[in-house]
Amino acid sequence: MIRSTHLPLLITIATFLLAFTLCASQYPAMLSTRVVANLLTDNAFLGIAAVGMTFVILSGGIDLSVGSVIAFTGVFLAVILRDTSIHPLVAFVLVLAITISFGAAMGAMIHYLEMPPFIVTLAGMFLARGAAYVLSTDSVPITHEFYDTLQSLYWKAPGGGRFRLTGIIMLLTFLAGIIVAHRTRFGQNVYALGGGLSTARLMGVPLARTTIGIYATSGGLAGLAGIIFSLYTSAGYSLATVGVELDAIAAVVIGGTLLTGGTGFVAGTFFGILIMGLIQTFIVFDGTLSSWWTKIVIGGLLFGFILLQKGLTWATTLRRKPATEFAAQS
Amino acid sequence: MASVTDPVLECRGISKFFPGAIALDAVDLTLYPGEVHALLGENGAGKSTLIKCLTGAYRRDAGTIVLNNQEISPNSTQDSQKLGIGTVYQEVNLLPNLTVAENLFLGRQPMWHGFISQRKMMTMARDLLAEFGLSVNPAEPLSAYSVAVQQVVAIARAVELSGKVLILDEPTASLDRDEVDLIFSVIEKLKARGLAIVFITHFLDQVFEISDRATVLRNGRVVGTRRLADASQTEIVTLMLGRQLEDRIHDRAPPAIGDTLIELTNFGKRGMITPFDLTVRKGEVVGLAGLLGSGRTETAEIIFGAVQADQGDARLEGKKISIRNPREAVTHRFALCPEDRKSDGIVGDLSVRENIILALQARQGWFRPLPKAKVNELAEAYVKALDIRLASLDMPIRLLSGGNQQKALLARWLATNPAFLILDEPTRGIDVGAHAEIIALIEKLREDGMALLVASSELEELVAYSTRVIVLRDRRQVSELTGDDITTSNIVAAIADEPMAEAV
Amino acid sequence: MTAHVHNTLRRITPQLIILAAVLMLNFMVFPDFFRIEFQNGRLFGNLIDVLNRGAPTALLCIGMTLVIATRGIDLSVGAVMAIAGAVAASLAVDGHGWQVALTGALAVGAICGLWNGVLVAVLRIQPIVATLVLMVAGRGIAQLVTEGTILTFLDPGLIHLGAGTILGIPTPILIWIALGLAVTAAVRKTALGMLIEAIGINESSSRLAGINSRVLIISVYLISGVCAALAGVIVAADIKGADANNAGLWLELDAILAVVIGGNSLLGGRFSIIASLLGALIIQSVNSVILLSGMPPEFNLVIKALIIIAILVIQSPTVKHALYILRASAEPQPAEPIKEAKESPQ
Amino acid sequence: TIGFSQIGSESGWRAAETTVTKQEAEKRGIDLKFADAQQKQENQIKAIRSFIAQGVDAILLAPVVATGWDEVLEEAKDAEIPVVLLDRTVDAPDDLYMTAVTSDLVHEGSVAGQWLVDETAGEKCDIVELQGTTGSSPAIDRKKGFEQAISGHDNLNIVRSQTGDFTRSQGKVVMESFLKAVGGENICALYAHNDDMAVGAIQAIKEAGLKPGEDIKIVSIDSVPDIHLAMANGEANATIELTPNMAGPALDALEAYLADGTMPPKWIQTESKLYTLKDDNMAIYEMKKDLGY
Ligand SMILES: Nc1ncnc2c1ncn2[C@@H]1O[C@H](COP(=O)(O)OP(=O)(O)OP(=O)(O)O)[C@@H](O)[C@H]1O
Ligand SMILES: Nc1ncnc2c1ncn2[C@@H]1O[C@H](COP(=O)(O)OP(=O)(O)OP(=O)(O)O)[C@@H](O)[C@H]1O
Ligand SMILES: [Mg+2]
Ligand SMILES: [Mg+2]
Repeated sequence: MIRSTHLPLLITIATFLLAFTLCASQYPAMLSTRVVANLLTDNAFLGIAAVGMTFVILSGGIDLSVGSVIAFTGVFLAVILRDTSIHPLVAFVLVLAITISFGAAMGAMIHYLEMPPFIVTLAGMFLARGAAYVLSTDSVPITHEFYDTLQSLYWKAPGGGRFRLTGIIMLLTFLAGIIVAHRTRFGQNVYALGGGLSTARLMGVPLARTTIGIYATSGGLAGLAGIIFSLYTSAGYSLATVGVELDAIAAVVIGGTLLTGGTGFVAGTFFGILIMGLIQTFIVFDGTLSSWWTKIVIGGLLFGFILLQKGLTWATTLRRKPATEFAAQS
Repeated sequence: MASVTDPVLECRGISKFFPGAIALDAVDLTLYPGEVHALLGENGAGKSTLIKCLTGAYRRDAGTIVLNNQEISPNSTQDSQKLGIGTVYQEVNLLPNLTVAENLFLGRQPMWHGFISQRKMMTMARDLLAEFGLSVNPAEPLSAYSVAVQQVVAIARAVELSGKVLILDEPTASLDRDEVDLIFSVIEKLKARGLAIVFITHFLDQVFEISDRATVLRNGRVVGTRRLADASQTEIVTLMLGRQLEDRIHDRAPPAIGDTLIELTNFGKRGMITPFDLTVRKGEVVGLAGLLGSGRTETAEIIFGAVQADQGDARLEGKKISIRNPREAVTHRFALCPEDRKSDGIVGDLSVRENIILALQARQGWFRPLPKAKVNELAEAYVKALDIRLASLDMPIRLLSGGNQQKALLARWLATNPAFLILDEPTRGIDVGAHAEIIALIEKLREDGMALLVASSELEELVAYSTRVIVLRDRRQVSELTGDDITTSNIVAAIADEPMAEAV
Repeated sequence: MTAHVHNTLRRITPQLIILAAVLMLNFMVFPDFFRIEFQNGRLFGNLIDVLNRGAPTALLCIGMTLVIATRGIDLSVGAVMAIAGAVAASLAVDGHGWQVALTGALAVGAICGLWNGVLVAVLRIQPIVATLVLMVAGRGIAQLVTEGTILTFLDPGLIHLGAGTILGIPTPILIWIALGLAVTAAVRKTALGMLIEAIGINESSSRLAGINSRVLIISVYLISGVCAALAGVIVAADIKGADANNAGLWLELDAILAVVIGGNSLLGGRFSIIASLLGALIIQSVNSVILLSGMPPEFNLVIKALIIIAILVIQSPTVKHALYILRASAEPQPAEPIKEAKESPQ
Repeated sequence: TIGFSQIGSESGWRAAETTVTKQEAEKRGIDLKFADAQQKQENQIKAIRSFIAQGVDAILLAPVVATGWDEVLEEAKDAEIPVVLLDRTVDAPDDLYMTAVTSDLVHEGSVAGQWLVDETAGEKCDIVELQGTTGSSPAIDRKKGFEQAISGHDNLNIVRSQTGDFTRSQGKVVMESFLKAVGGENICALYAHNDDMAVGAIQAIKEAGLKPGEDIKIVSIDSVPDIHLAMANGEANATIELTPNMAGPALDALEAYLADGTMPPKWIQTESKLYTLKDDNMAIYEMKKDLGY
């Protein structure tokens, strides 16, 4: 029997498959390996950041700083690789340490100072982007041969699609995220936090450790996403990835996670990412939309997906026990 | 009695201050292994606060705690759990979004190669719940079950956590007799194992049934500790109230039943409650009896429009009406005091005053605010009438003790001067003194011609005030008792699987 | 009555102190900060600029405060500003008077708010996502109206709303103060305020108490839409043109920040519009420090972030609690405020 | 079919470029696939990849930033799809794209600077500068070019420089603060990185009771219609044109290449024409105002 709690996930997957079929029936070229490989490669950094965002949202919080942290990571890497001779791997470790501490610091502020995550991470967003500006306002190219090596790691599928290392890293991140969410105590504590802070406290959930851990995870994954982004563009640019946090949040939500916290799946986010990528691919394939219609259509499709999801959930829960209906509404 | 042995837990001089209130004033409490220790007191006496100080949920302002001869100072509930103190707090404190099994084992899930083993957890959960006579699916989210089931799960979790001390803060409110018996049998087992158990309740029979000693609190102070074998109910009550409880003579005025107020035909909702017919007349108290999950709450909610019925008609004084949502119900002068006061009743951050006038104001509409003077007059009148203990009318209602919150909610609905009052477990968590008051109040309202529908797990109470009792089973009305047929034993018989002749 | 004033004053004390502190910071980087002159028939000075430039955020945060009080959030206000500005401009360009342009813009704002409200209250979509839809699409709609250009207009009546003065005071200042007072009165002199708070604290309880939460929620989004529209008209009038791409860009974040600096909880419940308005002024004063300090623009964000973090830390419950204890320990009787995490009813 | 990856529609100039590109394509009977990237490089990369997957004949790319294109351009090259860059070059080996049709941003800045040098003719002049969006390459290069041109002229000094985000309203706000922080009478000239900010600043200057164009000289870049209107009224002094018609030359080059394989030069530079009060600004305004700015 399917566990009722998995329903939103199944609905997201169904939505994606349905949408892909519809798109492909309009533009058969979308069935190529290129499109599939692009979906993975182009969304790798967003996907990784969204895994962190999923944890944050599951715990009932939000992290607005990810876009800025990605940009900061890129600029930091580019500047450090330009100005010093350290190996990129060392730089990676360094930047991850920075972003993890940055996330942990935000988590600590949220927990110890009892400030709402929205505001703390908003300040974090300003700070990280500000720090990127201070490092360099120019876009700085990265020309280390190690980067070339990493970039040349791909498998060229028949049909021209290139499955790159970055895509694989995203898939691994998702896998790790799923295991952590459902098979570790930390993951359970995240869900517990999302279920209700004071209840979780009374049940003995280590709030400080969990909250700090969550934002450190999100910060660290944003750092990893930044590394992936720097591989993707071979550069660091302080104006890059503006508003990516909103994309990540949208992906998480489309993936069936409730922003109120406590319910949702990391795996759902993966399909949320794919759905968002699909929307964009579809728009480019169409190619007739003006700038403004692009925005309207993205908004409209976002709305459509949410509605579809609502509808499916509604249709499938109608038969279920209504005893919980009232609670679910609030 | 095990008084010769060393105490397991000793509290000395515990004090706790809140702005405007001294919740605990140098309270001592000693627990010996293998004893059930009842903690008694009126609503707002400080019982729950004492528990919270003991388990680290609150920081205490003074006092020491000694566990097994070692001074401890738990800073969080996590600490006290590690020390072997398992607790069920007053309001069900579990996570509705997690599954039953996850709730049971949060923090100490069975691990397998460093990862949680879901399978093992499910089996363990099933075994554990079976001990409490609960055959629910541990993989379902907790929110799928009623408050009563949740309470049992909470108890099971606390029992699992308690190596030395188990604390139960009103665990049996809104449980029916069978559940209570099961829980008592578990308590007996733990007692035999040498645990110390703290038991808070307002049901004195249960106290005498299971407890060895009792400590009584009044206004944050210990007024006495008694061995229950040597004490009488009256003595305990007098300690609690600081006065004698007047014995009310049950001279039930012959029900002066008036005209039909509300008539429901074939009312129901698929998958929730089997369609039923129900007529309530003015000056009548209809009691709803049944086991856990028998559908009492559902009946109440559907009549009030909290859940929308998908079939059936409703007539008010002969006129057809629609009750699609609580707002419509309120305009028909219905009122519902819900079972789950924390999530469906109180508006935690609003002041007591605002909570009391909320429903009245909602009915008046947005643009006709109640004048300040009227608000104060109403609030003060009800605080006095229902004896609500509070520091000030301006304090957020969530800071009131559980029983006082319940009274404030009752006040909210009485303030709307309803024609039809539905009460779902109205005495849940209410102390003996107030309990008697509320029963008296219900009778008075009836005499004044109000129609009432009361769902309760406490059969004595139902017998005391009902003019008619409807018994539910499996979300179906199975029988109706009237007049002299209303006795505890008849209700029990009707609830048990012996369908009576006069089944509806 | 005096008790009421006293309560309000107590509620906004922290905001007043912070505002004073930030203004002093302005004074330190620019000694002439407090000088106000009468020049060209209008008041002229940095303080006036703060009040004037804070107008859009202030207007937004009036509606935002109400939305947040119901435990919602409105990310679309920036986009609604752009739409309203575009509509007003295109009406003005078509030769309609400023009254028509203003009415049209406000009507469009109301429609946008209605849309958000319906999504949240009827379709039960979570507020962030529900308003994200309009945030993304709205700017597109605005550009559709202006066709991507900056639509300039010359109608003096309309321009007056953004750049004009009345009795020497810039019109936007008068508008936001008037609207702030009007909405405050509307919610506090009626039962609306309390009912909105009840919904934000516990919607399920409120519904069971007979409150029409659906209509109330829709109304607060509607008000938010109208406030945003007004802000959009002012911004467009200020530069005599509707800039669909940039008008109100990211201003929703400033508005939310203002509400929080105003001491309102993002978890809904108790609110104070006046405190939010002070929050908006605080943000504008921070912007003013940045502009007056003459630091290179790379440092703008870092400075802003640091000042905001400082403000928030000072305001955080824990620090307040610590201060309280400090003060209380000086007194003989020990007392402690409630330190309990606010819980979200599930 | 040709794919066109545009940055977005963040300014009037950008919108005009899009309009002109569409017109040029239509004129030549080319099927143009348009993708708006909402100012995000990642979206541009996605768009180019999607163009490749669709198998377009050529790609026009207006890159949002100079770096980070190697990988995707290589993919395009692999798929034998020629890429033409519009209005900005990229930091990539030049065999990865066919040609770049751009103006020279640094040069634009220095034209503006040179104009001011000539105009002040050695007289002391304190300048305030309205920068573009922090970190964007026009902001960086136009600042650089301007500073190069005025360096060595000790009479010219930049006293204040702050970002106006390329927008009219920020231009106005920042100019207001300049006027108060420095004092309007102490400012001799304004250099704005684009015309929109200058238009906003003009309003601020007027509200402060000064005469833009006379009390404070104004030079900016882009040559959008509204600045010509201001110049016609004597409220601005000079602007440097950045033509929105980058697509015309680009499409010409592409057509030639697709027809017979003629390789165009690697860089087709558009003219950075200086307009001053001597030109018939009203006529230019009339001509430009329907171009979709
Ligand atoms: N956080 C708080 N702030 C202020 N007063 C509080 C707070 N918590 C509890 N109180 C007050 O302390 C007193 C003791 O409350 P407590 O919950 O311990 O009572 P109780 O004995 O458990 O009552 P009940 O039987 O109704 O559950 C009450 O008067 C209550 O109003
Ligand atoms: N022992 C049980 N085992 C399984 N499910 C149960 C049990 N008890 C209750 N439930 C579930 O709880 C849900 C709601 O019960 P509810 O509380 O509404 O009933 P009730 O008659 O009002 O009981 P009470 O008011 O005594 O708690 C039902 O869906 C029912 O399936
Ligand atoms: Mg209690
Ligand atoms: Mg019930």
